[in-house]
This record gives sequence, C-alpha cells and structure tokens, in this order.
Amino acid sequence: MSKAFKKAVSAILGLTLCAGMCACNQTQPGTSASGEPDASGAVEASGADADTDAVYGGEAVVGITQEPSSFDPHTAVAAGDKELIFNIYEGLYKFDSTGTLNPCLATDCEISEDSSVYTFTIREGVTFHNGDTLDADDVVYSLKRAAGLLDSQDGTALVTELDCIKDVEKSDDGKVVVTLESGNSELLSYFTTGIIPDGYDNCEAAPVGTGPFMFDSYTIGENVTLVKNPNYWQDGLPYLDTVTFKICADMDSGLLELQNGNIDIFPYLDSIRAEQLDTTQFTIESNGSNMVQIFALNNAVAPLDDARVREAINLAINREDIIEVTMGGAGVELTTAMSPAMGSYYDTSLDGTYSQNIDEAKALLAEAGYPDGFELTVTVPSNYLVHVNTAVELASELSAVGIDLEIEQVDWATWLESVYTNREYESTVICLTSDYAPYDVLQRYASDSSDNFINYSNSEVDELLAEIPTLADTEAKTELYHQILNILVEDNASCYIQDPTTLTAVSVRLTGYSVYPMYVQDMSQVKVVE
Amino acid sequence: MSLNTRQNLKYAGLKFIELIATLFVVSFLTFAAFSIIPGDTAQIMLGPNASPEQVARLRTELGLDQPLPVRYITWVAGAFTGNLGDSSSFKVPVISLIAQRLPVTLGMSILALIMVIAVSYPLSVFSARRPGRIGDTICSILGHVLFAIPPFVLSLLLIVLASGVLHIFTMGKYAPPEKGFGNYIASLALPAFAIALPKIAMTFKFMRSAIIEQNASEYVKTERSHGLSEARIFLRHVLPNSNVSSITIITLVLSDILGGSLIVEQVFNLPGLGRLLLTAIDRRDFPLMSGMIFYLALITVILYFVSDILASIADPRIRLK
Amino acid sequence: MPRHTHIVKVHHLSLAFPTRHDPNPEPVLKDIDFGIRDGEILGLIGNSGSGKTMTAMAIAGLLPEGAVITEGSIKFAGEDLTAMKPRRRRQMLGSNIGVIFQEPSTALDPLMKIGTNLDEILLTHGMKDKAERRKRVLEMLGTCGFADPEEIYSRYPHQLSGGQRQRVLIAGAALLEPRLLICDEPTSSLDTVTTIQILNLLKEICHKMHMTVLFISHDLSAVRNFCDRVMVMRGGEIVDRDTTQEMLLHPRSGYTAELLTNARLDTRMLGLERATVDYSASPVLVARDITARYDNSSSNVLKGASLEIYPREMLGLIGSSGCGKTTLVKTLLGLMPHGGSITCSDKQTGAVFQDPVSCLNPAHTIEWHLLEPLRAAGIKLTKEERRKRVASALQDVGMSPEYLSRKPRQLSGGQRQRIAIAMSLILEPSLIVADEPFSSLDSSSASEILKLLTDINRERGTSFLLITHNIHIVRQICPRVIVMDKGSVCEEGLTSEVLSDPKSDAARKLLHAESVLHGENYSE
Amino acid sequence: MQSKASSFRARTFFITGAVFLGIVLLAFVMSLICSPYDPNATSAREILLPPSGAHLFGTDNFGRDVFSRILDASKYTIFISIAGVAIALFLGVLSGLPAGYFGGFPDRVIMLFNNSIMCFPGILLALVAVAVFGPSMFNVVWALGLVFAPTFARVCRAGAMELKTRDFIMHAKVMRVKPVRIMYSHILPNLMPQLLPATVIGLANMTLFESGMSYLGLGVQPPDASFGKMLADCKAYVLTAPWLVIFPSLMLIFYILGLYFLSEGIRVSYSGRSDS
Repeated sequence: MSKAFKKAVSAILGLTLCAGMCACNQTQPGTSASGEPDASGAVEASGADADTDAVYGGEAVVGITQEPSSFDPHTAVAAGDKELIFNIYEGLYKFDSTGTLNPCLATDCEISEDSSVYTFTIREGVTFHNGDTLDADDVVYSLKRAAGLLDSQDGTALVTELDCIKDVEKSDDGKVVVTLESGNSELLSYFTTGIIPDGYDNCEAAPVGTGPFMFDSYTIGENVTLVKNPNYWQDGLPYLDTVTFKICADMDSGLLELQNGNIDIFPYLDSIRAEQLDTTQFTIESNGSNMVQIFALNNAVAPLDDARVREAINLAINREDIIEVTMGGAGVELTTAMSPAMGSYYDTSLDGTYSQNIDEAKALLAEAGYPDGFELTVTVPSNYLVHVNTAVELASELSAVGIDLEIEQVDWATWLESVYTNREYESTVICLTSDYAPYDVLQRYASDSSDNFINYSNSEVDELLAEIPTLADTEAKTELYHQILNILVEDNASCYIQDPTTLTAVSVRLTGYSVYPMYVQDMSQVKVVE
Repeated sequence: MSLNTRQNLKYAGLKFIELIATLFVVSFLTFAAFSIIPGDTAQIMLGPNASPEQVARLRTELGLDQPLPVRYITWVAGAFTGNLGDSSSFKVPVISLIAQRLPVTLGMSILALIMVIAVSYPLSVFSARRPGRIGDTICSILGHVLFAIPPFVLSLLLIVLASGVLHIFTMGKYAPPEKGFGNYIASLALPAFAIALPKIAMTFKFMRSAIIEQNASEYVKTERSHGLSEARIFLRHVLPNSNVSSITIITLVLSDILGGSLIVEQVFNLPGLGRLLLTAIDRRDFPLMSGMIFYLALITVILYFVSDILASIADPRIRLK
Repeated sequence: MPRHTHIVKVHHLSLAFPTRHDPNPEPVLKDIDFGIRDGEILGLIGNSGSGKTMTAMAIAGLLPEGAVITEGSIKFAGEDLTAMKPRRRRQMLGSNIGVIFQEPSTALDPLMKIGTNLDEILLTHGMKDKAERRKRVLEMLGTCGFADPEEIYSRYPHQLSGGQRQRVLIAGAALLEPRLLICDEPTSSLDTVTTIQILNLLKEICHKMHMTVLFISHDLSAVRNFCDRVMVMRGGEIVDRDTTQEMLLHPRSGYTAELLTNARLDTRMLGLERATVDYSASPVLVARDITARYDNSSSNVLKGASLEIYPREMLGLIGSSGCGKTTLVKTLLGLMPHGGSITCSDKQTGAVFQDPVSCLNPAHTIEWHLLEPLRAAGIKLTKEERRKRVASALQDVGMSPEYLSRKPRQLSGGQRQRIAIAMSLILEPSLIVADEPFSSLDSSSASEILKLLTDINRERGTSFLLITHNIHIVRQICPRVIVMDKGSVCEEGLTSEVLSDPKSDAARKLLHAESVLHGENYSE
Repeated sequence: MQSKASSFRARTFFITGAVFLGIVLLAFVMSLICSPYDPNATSAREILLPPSGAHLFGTDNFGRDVFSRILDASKYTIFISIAGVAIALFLGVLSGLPAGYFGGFPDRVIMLFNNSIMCFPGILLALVAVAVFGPSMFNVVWALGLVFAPTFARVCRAGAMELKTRDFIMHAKVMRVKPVRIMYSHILPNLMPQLLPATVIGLANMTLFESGMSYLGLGVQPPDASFGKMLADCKAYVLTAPWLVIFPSLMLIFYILGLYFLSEGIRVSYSGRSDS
C-alpha cells in the first residue's frame, strides 16, 4: 500500500493536523512570521556556528515511538516520517530552528504581482546522495510529481497543498517557473517539499535526496539508520557519522532505554517524565510546538449547535489545570485557533478571554435549556496519551456544570475516518497545526473546507478567507487574520486549550541539538562532546 | 511387537488427520474472521476519500472481487506456500516480516521454556519428596504469589531491579543472533525470565501434585515389595509416569509463553512478533494481522501434535488402545 | 540354614500412628502374637479395618508413613526384622519375602513392559547377566500359566486382563523364590472362575518352590479349600485361630460364626418364597436374536441371544465375566443399539444396577430421585399427590420419609439400593432388570435386598430378570435360569434341572468354581 | 483421619482465601456506600501527593484520590472477571456437555472447533477482537469469554464422558429422561467438583488477562479503571510515585491469591468428601 493510501490520508489532512506529544502522524507545524523570502538569512549561516573544537564522527540514537511508514518526501504525511526524512531530503526552501523560512536548494524566489507565478533560482554545486548533480530538471520533476502533473499520474497532487500548481517549467536561463491556477501569496512555505533526482521513483525503498544524511537501512520494528553525507553542500556539516532512529514500544520503555544509555535523544516528553531524569546525564531542551490543542465541538450536533452551550463549555474548563495535568505545566494557554508562536498573525488582545467561571457557565446552560447539563461523547484517538488524558481532565471539570462527558477511545485510522472525514462525532480532542502558513491555520473554518471537521459556518469568515490570498500586503493580511480570530472567539467555535511545549531529553554526551517549533529532528548540527 | 508398531503408526496417522482437520478449521476461522470484520480492506488501504473506481481497481488487484470460497482457497494455498501477500502498511511480504521477527520471539520462548523446565523440575521433585514440610510450603506459597502478579508488573519490577539497581541488564538492547550467539542469549535472558516466572510457578504446582499422586500409587507399593531402592523407584517409575502428564502442561505453558511474549516484548521494547502484531493492529494491517495469527496458531497446532505424539511415546496406553 | 518350625514369629506386636498432637493414640494393632510355620498356607481373615493388612505390611516392612511399632518384634528365620537396617530389609523384599496386592489393575507400572518390569527385579537383586535374566523371567511366566511367555514379555499392563495381570504379579513376587509369600486379598476383584485359577496357581507354585504363604482375605469361606490354618482378626486383635476345617465347622468365637453366616447368604433363614409363574401366559418381554457390539470393536459382544420373561417370573441369568451379561442387560433396557427384536409388553422397565455407589446421583436429594421417574414419564401430580406417592414408594422399600431430604452419600449401600428399587417401583413396571444388585453389598444388606426383591415379586407380581454370579441365590429364588457364554444363551431351563445336570461347558465350569469356593455342603 | 486432615487443609485454604477476597469485596462494598472522594474527580493542584491523612493512598497524576479509585476499580475488576467467566462458562457448558454426552460425531465436530480456538494464543485472539471491534469493556468481556470457553468445554466434556457410564445416568436413560435434562439436571450438578475450582481459577486468569490488555490500552476505558488499568496507567511513576504501583498491585494480588486459595479449598474439600 500504497501511495494511494498516503495520498488519501494526505487529502484528509489538508491543513494537516497534529496530534500531541507522544507520537506519530503529526506533520510540520506553522511557519515563521514572514511569508516572504528572506534573502539575507541564507541557510549557510546556521552552519556557521561550527566552533573550532568541533568533533566529527560518532553516532547518536534518537528514540521515536512510531514505526516509519513512508520515506517518500511527497507521500509521507505522518509527522513521525517527516521529522525523520527532514535529514534526508531538502526542498527549495527550508525552515530553521527559529521557524524562519530560508532559501535552501533555491537561492532566490521571485513572486509575480498577482502571486500566480513563482520563479526559483536553483543553487549550484549541490549533489544528490547518488552522485548526480542537482539541476533545474530535477526540481521540475520533483515539483510536478508532488503536484501530480507527471504524465504517469492521474492529476491528483501527492502534496495536496500544491494541487493549485498549473505547470512547472524550466526557463531558458536555468530557472524554474511555477505557474499557479490562481494567485496565492501563501504558497512559498510548501516549496519545502523534498527534491529528488529527475525520473527517480524508488524513494520508498532507497531514498535519495540532498540532505546532510543518507539513508542506510530500515529494519522494521527496530530502527532506521542514516549515515553522513560526505558531499553535503553546506561545508562542515554534518558532524555525526551515523544517526539511528530507534523505534520504541512506548514512551515509558523509551524513557527506560534513555536512562540505560541505549538512546541519546528522546523527544516529546511531558514534564513529569522529564523531571524524573538525572540532570547530570541529560539536558532537557524545550520549545513551543506551535500546535493548537483543541477540544473540538461539532457545531452541527445538538446541543453543541447552540453557541451559548459552547461558551458555557469554554467557561467551565480550566486551561491551566489541563496543562498542569497533561503536560506538567509545559504548555501555553490558548483561547483561539492560533498559537501565539505565529507572531504578529496572532491577536494578543484575545489573551485571557476565558477564565473559569462555573456559575456563568451554568447560567448559560440554563439559558440554552440545559439547566441540568447533558450527556456528551468525546471521541479520542487512543494512541495519543495527551489527548486521552485531556479528555479525562475535561470529564472531571465538565461534571461541575452537569455535563456528563463520556470518553470513547478509537484507533487512529478510525478517528481519521469517522471523526475527521465523516464528522460522525460529538466532540474530540486533537492537536491541529498549520502547514507552514497562518492561512492554513484558519482556512479550515471556511464553510466548504474539507478540513472543517467541526462544521463551523460563518459567511463573514468565508468572505475574509476568500480575500486573503489575493492580497500581497502582509499588514492587510494580518488585519484580516485578526478579524477571523475574533469572530471565532465570538462564535465560540470550539474550545482551544493549549500549545504544548516540546520537551526533548538529550544526553550530555551530545551537543548542538535544538528543538524546532515543529515536528523535525535536525541532526545536522548535533555533535559528540569531546 | 509388530502389533505395537502398527498401532503406533495408526495412532500417529489418526493424530495427523486430526492435525489437518484442525488446521483447516483454524485457517477457516482466521479467514472468516478477517472477512466479516467491518471495513473493506481496499477501502481501508485507500482511505475514505478514494474514488469508487480506485477502490474497485484495488479490489480486483487484491482479488477481493472473487467469491469467498475462491479467496479462501487462494489464501490457504498462499499461507502454506509462505505467500500471504504484502503487508498493507509496510509494503513488504508478510512472511518476510514474520521471519525477521521470529528470532526474538522464538529465542525468548525457547529460553523461557528451558528456564521453566530447569527450575520447576528440580523444585517440584524437592517439594514432592517431602510434601507439607517447610521447604515445600515456602515453594508452594511463593508459587501462588508469583502466579498472582500480572506479567507486565513482574517485567517492570525485573527491569527496575536488573537495570536500575543491579546494572546487569541494558534495557532494549537486542542483539540479533548473527552478531554473536552469547549476546543474543544475554539480551533475551531477562525478558525470558519475566515470562518464565509465572509459568515456573504453574509447572511447579502441577508437577508437584503429579509426583505426589504417582508416589501414592499402587505400583510404587509393588515395586517397593520387589526390593527396589527408593531412588530407583523414583527415577524409573515415578518420574516417567509424572512426565506423561507434564508433557501436557509443558505444551500448554509453551503456547502460553508464545502468547505472553506479546506483553513482555512491549515492556522490554523488543522487536518481536508481539510488537509486530500491535503495530499491525495500530495500522489496521489486516494481511499482516491475519498472517501472524494464522502462523502463530499453526505453531500451536503443530505443538499440540508433537505433544500428542510425545505423550503417546511416553505412555503406551495412549497409542495402544 | 537351620530349619525353624516358625519361619515368621510375630511377638506381641503393637502398632500405632502417633502424631505430634496425639503421641499416644489408640493402637491399630494390639499385642499381636503368632507364628507362620514353614511351608504352610496361613489365612488371615477380617473385615476392613481389622488390622489384617497392617499386620502383613509390618512383616513385609512396607508400613505406610507414620506407622510406628510401639511394642514387640517380628522375627524372620530367626532374624529380628524390626531391628534390621533399611538396606538389608529392602534386600530381603523380593528375595526372601514376596508380596501380592489386591488390585491388579493398578499394581503394575503402566509405562513399563511386563518383561522390563520383571527384569528389573532380578537386576536389583544382583543378577548381572542379561540373557540369564531374560531366560529366568520367561521361565517364570511359563510357570505362571502363560502359554506364550515371549508375547507377554513385550506386552504392556493395559493390554492384559485382570487375571493375567494378577499372574504377572505372582510371577514378580515369586521370581526369586522367596520363602514367604504375602498375598493381600489377591482375588477380591476377580470373578469366581478366575479366582479359582489364581488360587490353583498359587497353590501349585508354593508347592513347587516350597514357599510359605500368608493369605489375607475378608471372605472366610473363600479360603476353605486353600488354607491350612486360619486366623480371624477384629479391631487390631486376633480373635480366633484354628485349622480351616475346624474353624468352618465349629467356630469357637461368636464373631467367626457371624462372619460365616453372612458369607453364606443363608436364604432359608430369610423365609423367601418363590412366586408361582404361569408359563402359558404371554411373556412380558421377548428378545430374539439380539446382536450388539461396541463402537470401537469389530466383533459382536452379543451373538444372537434370545430369551423371554414371563409375568411374575424371577428369571436368573448366570455366566462368567465377559460372557455378555451386562451387554444383554443394556440392550434389553434400550441403552445400546442392537440387532434382533425386543418386544416388551410394558413401556416402562425398571432397573437396578450393581454398584450402590454410583446408582444414585450424588448431587441430588432422595426426594428428587423419587420424583424424577414421574417427571420423566410426564406424570403431572399435585403437590399433595406427589408427597403421598413418594412417601409410599419409600415405605414399599422399607424406609421412613425422613430420608427424603438426604443426599445419597449420607446413606449406606443397602439403603441406596433400596432407593434405586423405589425409583423403579414408583412407576409400577411389570418388569425390573436387576444386574448383580447384591455383589457389592455386605452380606447382611445383601440378604435384606434379596428379601425385598422376592417380596416385591410375590406381592406385586413384578417380573424380575436377576443377573448374578451367585449360583446359590439363583438356586434359592429363581424357578428358571439362563446360562450365557460368549455372547449367546448356551443353556436354559428350570433351575433344578440346569444346576443338577448342566449340559453346557460354561454351566459346568461355573458350578465347579462355586463348589470349590464355597464347598460341597453349600449346595443342596 | 484422612478426611479430618483434608478438611483442616480445606478450612485453612478457605480462611486464607476469604481474608484476601474479603479485602477486595470490602473495597467493592465501600465503593458503593462510602467512597471518600469522587474517584474520577481531578485536582490539578494535588498531583502525585504521597499517602497522607487526607489521601490515604496518595493521589495520582490527575490529582485523583488513589484510595477512592481503588475502591472504584474493584467494581470493574470484579465485574469483568465475573461477566467474562459467566460467558465462558455458558459457552463451555453449552458445547462441552453434549460433546461428552453424545460422543461420536457431534463430539468430534465440537471438540475440533474448541481445539481450534485453543490453538490461537488466547491474548492474541482477545486483542485482535478488541482492536477490530473497538476497545470497550463490553468487547473485552465477550472476547475474553470466547477465549476462555474451550477450557470449560473440556472440563464439561471430560466430566460428561466419565459420568455417562455411571449407573445413575443409565438409570435415567432407562427412565426415558430426555437427553437435555440428563445433561443439565443429572450430569451438570455432578461436575461441580471440577467446574467450581475451574471457574474460580478462571476468574483469576481472566483478571490477569484483563490487566494485560489494559496494559496494552485495550481494556477498561478511562476515566474508569480496573486494578490492571490503574497499574498500566502509572507505569511511568514506578520510581517517583511508588504508591501508585503498590496499592493497586496489592489489591490485584489479593484478589487473585484469594481466588486461588478459594479454588484450592474447594478442590481439597471435594476430594476430602469423596475420600470419606
């Protein structure tokens, strides 16, 4: 199976949702504040802090809790896959650990006035792992493949967001010209998608990219081994000879292995578990994850179709307590659909909109006709402990206003099918994240969006969302984003809970590891301490 | 003598027919279970957004459009020729996945079995020689307690003890057999011990009462009256007779061990069949699930067959009716 | 070796089971004092719990764990056994003292071939040469009456019949020609014909090998033609001792006399009366050419047996074990598929089986048992009627209503058989088939049941088919008798004629065994 | 003498079993009448408190009172084991008795089916069933019931085969008692010496299975918990908050040990009875 399956899942994901700390199928979250190419911030800069006593060689073992399911840069949708192949493939642009989008395999990008034509200048002197030299043909092939434009494809984009590409051509001066079906000023962050050699179609079994590490082997159920790319185009990188991604049964057995020295880096801990670790042996790195954990309320089912009920729920829950219980306090409270990590796109005036007020919540429920509360089912994916725990805490808190929350655990595949796609649910807990751009954070609230799994509908929001891609001016866009966020709060679209902090334990044996505000394990900077 | 031989062969033949019949039912149950479960495999593989044409195409590709009996025959034929198709989530043949994981589970199971026999046998002999004495009572109570602790709690305790306190074990460090047999065994010893402990208790209890029962039997009295020494009576008469029943219990233990390895693999983070099955469940990988279940059942069926034959060798009453 | 008059001398022996809580319990054997003369066959008689087996085991040195000889000594050929080292004592077992136990079915290691088992005895006692051992074992098997010792040598115990197994055990015990052979009820679980064979064999071997025998039995009359001398034990004491003839004819102790009467099942004392039978009436049951076989065998157990039972008749059915008696009963009762025809005038046939232990369902009360036939027959009664019917059925078999709420295990064997009879009676059948209803009961209960059956037969006119191995009973109460052999009826006729002038081999054999076991004077 | 010793042994077993079981049953009763806290009420400010006067067994990672949760968990543990065994017993008796009683072809078919089910490693069968049909207490119960059924079927079959040759069953046949009644009214009550201990041991094994499935996340659903589920949930806190592990472990062990001793007691007292 099946590219077809990946494709389907990727289609579902749309804006991609991200699910919690403990594991898998999360995709890369939001972008840096700038959607514009940042010419000055060349990627080389990030490799520059290679200090003089850098130690080359050695190996590192990263613990992951999910079996990889795809090594194809265009069909991989699971966050666990993407964080791994981040080291193998590179796109025209690439994020750094601050969330900034930098040119990578492209040195420059020109965007036409109406945002419908993107023209990339391709970096020279880059070679693939198989020895081929990167040229415009490779880029054209890769982008066409991602957009489903190859002759052998049926037109369905492998990377859904690139479906809007009409054509990709090599210009006479060796540049790559991407033509869109209509103007879209929000697309640059999707060009991080991996570039593979022209005509290459065996990425599943033998991934070939341009990244700092080369694929070595995958033993199902045990590990994925990457080895150093000796011809990496960034001088001085990477440091390590070998990186092993070791698959752990669950977080707790991974943690035990970490303490036994069998694993060096273990990401996505909660603070309770992180605090158990010996600080002389491990450093805990942390960063915001730029995710939005949502207690999603299906706006189309009674009694949740009543905004007063949704407001009552918003007032009944205690976000601080939830963060305390689920993350050991390592999270940022959210009141709206966007994480503060999105910078200026986030409207700081919305901070603290809700504070727990049981009386008011009860009054609202009474007003809506539910003075004694009601029964509500929350459907949570069983593989995400954080969400299950959140549901447990929610059940306890909501019982104070008479809402009897019944927890129903389902496996991930079922969740995707029945909750996300078919929207046959009452409420759920999940982490959402945008792929690279604020637009993607909010596009799901359009009435006709396939990602609008909460069945939210507001014509004003629809209009605003239609307007944004046509604008080129960032400030104007920001203003509209703020408007949408405010409307969502007014409508009490759902309960937004937290942006959980990513905590990663790193053995003191290693240095140079940084936590990205997205689902990425960048091993290129990691080195062994002398 | 020739009569005996003929009856032996007849017994083995009957058991073999039974084996075939059981295999038929087992394969049928496995197949049927995975045919009636909710969800169309093709639909699951393609995801809910797939077009009906795509689903239909995949169904044809997988042979799902064939009538059930045809699919069953194809599946069984595949199962016995080692071709169960590809895993829907790993895109590699199911059989190769199983083959790759087998050394862990099998090694652990065999190791656990050896431990069970090596510990429970001498212990039960010791206990049964003097039932009701202090040593026997301690062994029996310990056996009950060990039996009452859930396997995963036992595993956790062992991990904490062996790697946290004693530092004699590195968690999750599995060494495949091709990288040195000693290391392979060492990496599986503790998990095997965790599986073995409750089974030791179970086998001990069973063996002990079998020996006590045999000790009290009439023929022991006869042998005593013939002037045989107690040691000889025990070794030549009591033990072989107790072994007849212990074959059954050890077979049960072995099939329990196979099942029990599932949880222990998860706690010890070992890449065995159990974790493969959990992965398959997690990903709704039906070809992998059905293949594994079938092969595990196949192992058990063969195990029972071997145990029947062994029992018939040990006990002439079974084979010579 | 000097000849002793007494090969074994038991001197004021007392034996008890002291425990930590009770260091001085009531002794199991009290001051036992006797000798066994060289070459004699000494019978040791007593009911279970009388201490006879314990005495024998004390001599053999096979006392159960916890048994302690508190007083006295046992001398074997002048040596004190009680003071002997265990190792030496063990060596004496097998070579000087042989033992045969009661239950041949479990007394042999089921996993070991006969030959190996016997071979081991010789090996243990120091015979190193393998070929010689084999020769000796085969020889001994031949002596014990096996026509083809080679065949037996490679057989497993379960492939042998009870009689064959007992012979193997005799062979084992006598293999090293011990001077003393202790036989602990060796024939109790065998049928009469086999019993005679085994006793003859024992006698023959003793004679041949000059062995002394201590023969333990609960049946005084069974030893009449076998033992030279008899001792009677009761409650751990020897109450009577004499030569066999004297003992049987003039018992000195009252207890011995009691044992003798019970063993005889003296029907004359019970005042049994036969019912008069009208043989011209149409039979209640006619069976013609009955054939039957068991699932796993290829040959028929019943090969065309025919019989008819007339109203008010008490028909006796005798035959040696394995002749198909029980199978015939099963077919008549409709418990087995069969060939041939069975016509019964009454839909309901009653049945009484041999084993009083398993004849009632242990899980239910007596009342349940008595109501079950009514329920099965679909008879609907009011509570009051039910109560009356049950009470009267109970009364018919001579029991009071207080037993209604009891469970079978609270009843004695005789009482249980009575309940079984009551269960049959409650539906008032015209025929009751009774399959060895007395053989597992003690003699007093047996005679009471016998009286009950004849009373029912006479008062109610119920026909009986009485299967028994006790020819004496048949002679007393059955006007007509059928003799079965090898699956068919080999002789049939009026009891007086058949028993006084048997035509068939089978009948003759049965009568011979009867007379040997119980004496000529037993028959009329 | 024999029966005196065995009745003493039986009594020892019964008393030990009753003490252990009594603790669990007491917890069950208390959960119904006087639980000190709401077992599912979380309290973010009282996370992972060690045992104290206010919280007898401490609090868990949600700040829930462990003592109250243990009381509550006894309910689920007891319910699942009893319900599962009831299903297994029902299926086992339903299939095993006719197989043993009739023998021949029906026996062969039923036992072939039973043996085939036994060939699937039990926990795998239950796991797959629960995974496929969704984790819920109901699914756990019937899956485990199905897995355990062949054990009881075997006991019933062996018992029926042995008992059907007894005189009292023959007698019942002579009386024309219908086969169904013979099986369920005549034979079944006599199987108690085998069935009762098997049932009690079944309860214990069922609980162990359930805890294993809970460990894999396929057992009782949150916020409810069985003892096994409580243990599975707190495995991360083995060292930092041992009270989360100790108390549920003890309760689980008490329950299982209690059942073991009870079954031993039943076994010994039945065998003592048949001795006498």
